[in-house]
Amino acid sequence: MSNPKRNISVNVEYLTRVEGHGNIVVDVKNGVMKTCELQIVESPRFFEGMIKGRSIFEAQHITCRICGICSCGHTLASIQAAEDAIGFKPSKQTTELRKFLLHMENLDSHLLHIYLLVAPDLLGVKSFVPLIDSHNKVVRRALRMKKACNDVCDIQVGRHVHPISAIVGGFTKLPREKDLDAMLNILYNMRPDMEATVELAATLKFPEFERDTEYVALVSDDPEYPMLIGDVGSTDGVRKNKKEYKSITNEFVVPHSSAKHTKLSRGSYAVGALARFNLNADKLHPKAKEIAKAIGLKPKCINPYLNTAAQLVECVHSLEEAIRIMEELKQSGINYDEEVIVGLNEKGTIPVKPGNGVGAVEVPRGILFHNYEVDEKGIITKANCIIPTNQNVNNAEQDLKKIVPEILDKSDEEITLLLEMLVRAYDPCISCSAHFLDVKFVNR
Amino acid sequence: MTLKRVILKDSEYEIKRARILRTKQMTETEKYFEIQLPGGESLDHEPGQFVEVSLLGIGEAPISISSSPTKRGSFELVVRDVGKFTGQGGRLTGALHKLEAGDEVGIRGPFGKGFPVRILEGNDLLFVAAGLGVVPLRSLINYVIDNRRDFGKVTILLGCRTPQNMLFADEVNEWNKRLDVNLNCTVDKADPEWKGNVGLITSLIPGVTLEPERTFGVVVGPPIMYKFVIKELLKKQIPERQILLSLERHMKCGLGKCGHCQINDVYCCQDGPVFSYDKTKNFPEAV
Amino acid sequence: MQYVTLKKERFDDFISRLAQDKKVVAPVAQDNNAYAFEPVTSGRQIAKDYIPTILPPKKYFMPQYETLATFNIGNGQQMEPVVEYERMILFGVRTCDLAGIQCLNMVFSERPKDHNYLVRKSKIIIIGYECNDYCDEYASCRLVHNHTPNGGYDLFFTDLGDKFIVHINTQAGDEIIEKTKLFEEANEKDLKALEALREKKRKIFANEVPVVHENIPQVFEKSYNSNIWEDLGKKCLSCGNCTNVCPTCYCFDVIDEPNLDLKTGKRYRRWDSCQSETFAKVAGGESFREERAARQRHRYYRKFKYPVDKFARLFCTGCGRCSRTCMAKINLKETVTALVAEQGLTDKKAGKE
Amino acid sequence: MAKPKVAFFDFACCEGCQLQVANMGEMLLDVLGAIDVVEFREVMSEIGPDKIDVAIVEGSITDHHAVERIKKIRERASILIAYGACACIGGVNGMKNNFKLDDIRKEVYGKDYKYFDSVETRAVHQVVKVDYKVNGCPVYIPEFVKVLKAALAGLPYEVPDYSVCVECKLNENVCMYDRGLTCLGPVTKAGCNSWCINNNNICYGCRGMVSNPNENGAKDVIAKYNIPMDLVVNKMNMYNKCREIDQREQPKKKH
Ligand SMILES: Cc1cc2nc3c(=O)[nH]c(=O)nc-3n(C[C@H](O)[C@H](O)[C@H](O)COP(=O)(O)OP(=O)(O)OC[C@H]3O[C@@H](n4cnc5c(N)ncnc54)[C@H](O)[C@@H]3O)c2cc1C
Ligand code: SF4
Ligand code: SF4
Ligand code: SF4
Repeated sequence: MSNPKRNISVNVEYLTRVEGHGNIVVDVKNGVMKTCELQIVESPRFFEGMIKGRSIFEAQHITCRICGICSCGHTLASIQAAEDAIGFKPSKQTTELRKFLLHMENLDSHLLHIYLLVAPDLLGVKSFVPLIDSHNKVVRRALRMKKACNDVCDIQVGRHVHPISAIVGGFTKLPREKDLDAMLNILYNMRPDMEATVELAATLKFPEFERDTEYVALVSDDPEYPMLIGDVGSTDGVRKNKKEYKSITNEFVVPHSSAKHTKLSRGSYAVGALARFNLNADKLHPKAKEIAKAIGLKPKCINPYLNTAAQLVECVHSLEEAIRIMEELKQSGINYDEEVIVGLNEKGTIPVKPGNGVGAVEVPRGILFHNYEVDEKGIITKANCIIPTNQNVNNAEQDLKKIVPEILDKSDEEITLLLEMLVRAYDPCISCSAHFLDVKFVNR
Repeated sequence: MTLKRVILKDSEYEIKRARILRTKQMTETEKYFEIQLPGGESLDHEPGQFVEVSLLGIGEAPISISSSPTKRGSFELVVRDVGKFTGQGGRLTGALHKLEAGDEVGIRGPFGKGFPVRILEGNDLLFVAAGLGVVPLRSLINYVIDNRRDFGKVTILLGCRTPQNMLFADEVNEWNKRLDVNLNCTVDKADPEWKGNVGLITSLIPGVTLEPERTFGVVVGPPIMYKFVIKELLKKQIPERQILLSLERHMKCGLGKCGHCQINDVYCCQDGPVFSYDKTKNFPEAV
Repeated sequence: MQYVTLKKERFDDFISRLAQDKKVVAPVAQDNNAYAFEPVTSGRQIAKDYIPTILPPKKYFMPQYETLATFNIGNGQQMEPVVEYERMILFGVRTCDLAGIQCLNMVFSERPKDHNYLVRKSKIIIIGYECNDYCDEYASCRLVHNHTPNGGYDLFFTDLGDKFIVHINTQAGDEIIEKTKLFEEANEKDLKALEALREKKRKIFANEVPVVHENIPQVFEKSYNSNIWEDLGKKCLSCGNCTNVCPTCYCFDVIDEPNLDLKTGKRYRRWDSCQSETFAKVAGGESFREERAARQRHRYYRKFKYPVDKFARLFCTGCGRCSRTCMAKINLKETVTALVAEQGLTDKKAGKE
Repeated sequence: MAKPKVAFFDFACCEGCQLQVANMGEMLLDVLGAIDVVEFREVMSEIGPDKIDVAIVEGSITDHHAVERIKKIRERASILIAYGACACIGGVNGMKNNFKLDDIRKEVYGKDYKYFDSVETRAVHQVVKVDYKVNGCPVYIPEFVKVLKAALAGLPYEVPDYSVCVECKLNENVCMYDRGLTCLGPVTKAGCNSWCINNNNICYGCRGMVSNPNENGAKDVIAKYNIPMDLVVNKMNMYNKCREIDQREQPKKKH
């Protein structure tokens, strides 16, 4: 290190190009790190409190408003928790359609992240806006692909942001013959754009940095890359039922920040595309495997910047899997008798009973837990949501702590950028993080 | 099998591209416009009629023609900026206020039934106008003045909120100077220079001497005023049939179709805006 | 008078042949016993027994959103009036809806003429369809004499069991018959069967409101200040459903929509409703029908009173849509029955032969 | 003419409405051709200048810091557009106002609750003046484009003051009441093209209530369909809880 006695103070207020509000605070005096924090300043929104006293059939409608980016994921985790609580088993068709929806969201969110949020960093510009002129074709492709995902979601569930027709029990509207064709058509047309995306991504250079950590994601015994259903597993060999989510996340309060952190077998763990890849790479669609090989991504990969690369691999996987599911549904034909009627179960079509249910779903940023306790009328008495970004903050902070001493020889701007990029690589979705707040901020 | 879109030659919605010759900010909320149709074409209107004024991309609104048909080559409008006046809306009127001489507006019309000048001929006339009411009434007043011989006694009663709000003050002065016109003004709130009356316009009516059987009362003003003025005119024994009103309604097409201006079974835009009281008294929705 | 017949097994063929060179729209089943006019390509897609569709066929004659002109103000107030139309065949129009179209025809051909409507109308071929029995309890078509056809169609289908008997009313209708080559001349028996059916209908259909048809205007002449309007006002949510679904409601708003360049764009009209609070509001803030009661009354008067004076015709077709669609359960038959009773004009035998 | 400087800001919300912008697809480039985006934290690192022409504000105001921040934004911006249900009517964040503040803080944060600043949820217009509203949760893109055009042209935009039923009928949906379900369509402002009902769900009122809903009539209707009132009240409060603040404060305000 060329300048070991340096003082640096990085204070990135309002971390940009992430969903939600976050700050990075780094304070190095005489080469010694005093502070290194990732603070979340999103004002608390109290979702868990707000849904108390509400019907289990409304929960998904409200909790999907935790985050607009992964609102399909929240919807599905919420539905899963609700159905688990009242002991309702969704049909095979419903399950397949839900998996399809998850894939669409995964694809949509990853594309947004890769193109609009990460690419500007790697291409050395401040946002995608300058790219409109310098890389017009790329921007157009990004918007086109994003729109395609969106259009598919529009057809399937009414819209991507806050899906309308996915509810407890199934779907209020099932795709008609012409809808299936329309969705497949859009997906087929996406393939060339996906190839171009992969080509482009292969040229991007990610910073080199490694830190070994524990990766957590859904695991299962079947050959499917688990997104919707499975146990919770880790690269340190843990495997538990989702019902034990509290003993997986082990939320705790740290002295320097009141933001709740999580840990499992060691100091911190990571969730998200890279975690899923590290645990389930062998179950990816062959085309996705090919891409991983081509860009040299192998499990277990411990460079957090490469989460973006794992997202790229997942994009290919999700597109191909979505196509497979839709083709199969088209072939078997949709059973329209399964359309469910909405309303606060006004018609009482789905029997309720008291219970405690957990939903654990892989959303773009990692594993998402919803947990509801409901009474005999199906009214929520207690709720808890643990969001992927919650689980990643501690790990990202550990990464920051390791990387800062390694890059002290760089200029302030470079350091700031590398740190921002590191946090952005996690694709943090801070607006979700119902459990976070920078306390110092409040007391100021 | 798809929707075809073709040009419609005889559309009633076609506008004429008219040019603003002159503008004048009359009060904070009212602006005057002198407008010329393409090639100086005559608008050919009756006093009391209105035109639909358009700014494409913004909208269209009915505006009374304020000038007399005796004025040739151009016509005049006065527009109140509704947004400024009421604090909300005012899409088109606000945009009109931004225009100056040389700008274009779209014109359709004239529309509606104006004042029945033929019937008024030979009779005494009592004009009652409050607020913006003087704008449409002016078209008739000036027509009458330009053909003064054809009419009997002419009395004009004007009311507005403050002296500053008086529209066409210069012209009102001219009317006032004429020997063949009796004019009386009142304001709701006076300032030190004001020498006229203070109070509601209804208070001026008892003082007017008239021969009811040969007098036509012509009333234009804000909706709330009608009820009270009509009462006073009836007290003066003016026959219901001889009380003329110009009514304002929400209006869109001007063609008697869109339904907005309907008052019971009449369409204000085609059957009005001028009605005689013996008719409107049967329309509970009229005043 | 010219009648032909079409065997039921040929019906499918008939529709597909029509659909080969023109758009064909017909009632298609939605769920919950609701129907809507939608494009079809074969007879199988058409609902068999259908009650009046959610929206009446007026949606093709005066679309919900209809461009009146396009403009470009890059160089002054330049506009081009346009008409948008689509050639189509409207199949399965009930007699109430035929009457509805006739009402609109009157309104829009009255001077000043509405050429947008008239052009569009001239491109639509209408095939009517007879009701052999009541659709449901909301209909009041007998009251307004619309339970049997009164013209307004090119062809008119009546179901005679194993075949349809079809009345050819216009040249355009005749051309369809010629072109599709699926029809046979109607014989004596067919005509007798039609006569028998109409006879039977005379027994089934009876005035749904116990009042003599000719007395209806009189009822409304006297009911302006009835308390019944207040009752409706209390119930009404002003959602506008009753006017949107009514085949003879045609009020509209005119709106400009510029494109993003703020230079070009279009002027269009969209259905409006007298039930909406802003409908009769003027710039000063006054609304001339501020009370819901007054707005409901206005709607009824626009069906039963004002058009009678103007066009000598009732503008309620008896289709029952407004009652069917009202979540507050404001029911036209009940309202009129109550008004009739209030005026002492109840006649239990009215319309019953 | 220089392109107007437009900045996006977010407060307590899910940011889904901002995402809707990205969901426009290539049409976004047309929009970006008409405006100059100078600040948009979610997708840009740039910080805009002191004076901006249009501020597009997402989210509701839920803590002291936010109150100060929105006031500063108002000072910077010539035109302020409230964007999405959270900003326009308080949205789901308003449900917080169903509870005592301390209770809900304790519920979520346990003994540490005091660290978590929170004030009664407010819509943006309940704190600073708002020039335009784009209602909805999430916003309906065609309406956003409409409002943007109005703002750029300096024209007023009125959110439709008629009910969602109007659009619902035009879409020929089978009415939810016919299925025996409550739907907030009749009391909710249109403009979303009856999005939810088109997808066989009911309307939850995310666009805010029409200015003069017939509340008694609505209650009668609900009673007619045998729907428990508390469920309906819950539903009404899902997005529209902050309406109480308007009702409480309106008499005090001049306009
Ligand atoms: C026969 C007639 C003659 C008129 N003459 C004049 C005149 O000489 N000078 C003048 O300044 N104004 C006149 N008006 C009123 C003028 O038409 C309205 O002020 C204008 O339409 C408001 O349009 P806007 O786009 O500015 O307001 P908007 O933004 O459209 O709306 C503001 C308010 O006006 C109401 N409104 C909309 N359209 C009309 C309408 N056509 N008539 C009345 N209220 C409406 C709306 O309901 C809303 O409450 C006349 C109206 C009529 C019917
Ligand atoms: S008023 Fe009602 S019954 Fe009569 S035509 Fe209209 S919708 Fe049909
Ligand atoms: S479904 Fe809802 S929005 Fe649609 S008409 Fe019925 S009440 Fe209105
Ligand atoms: S239907 Fe209702 S809840 Fe759905 S988007 Fe429209 S206003 Fe919002």
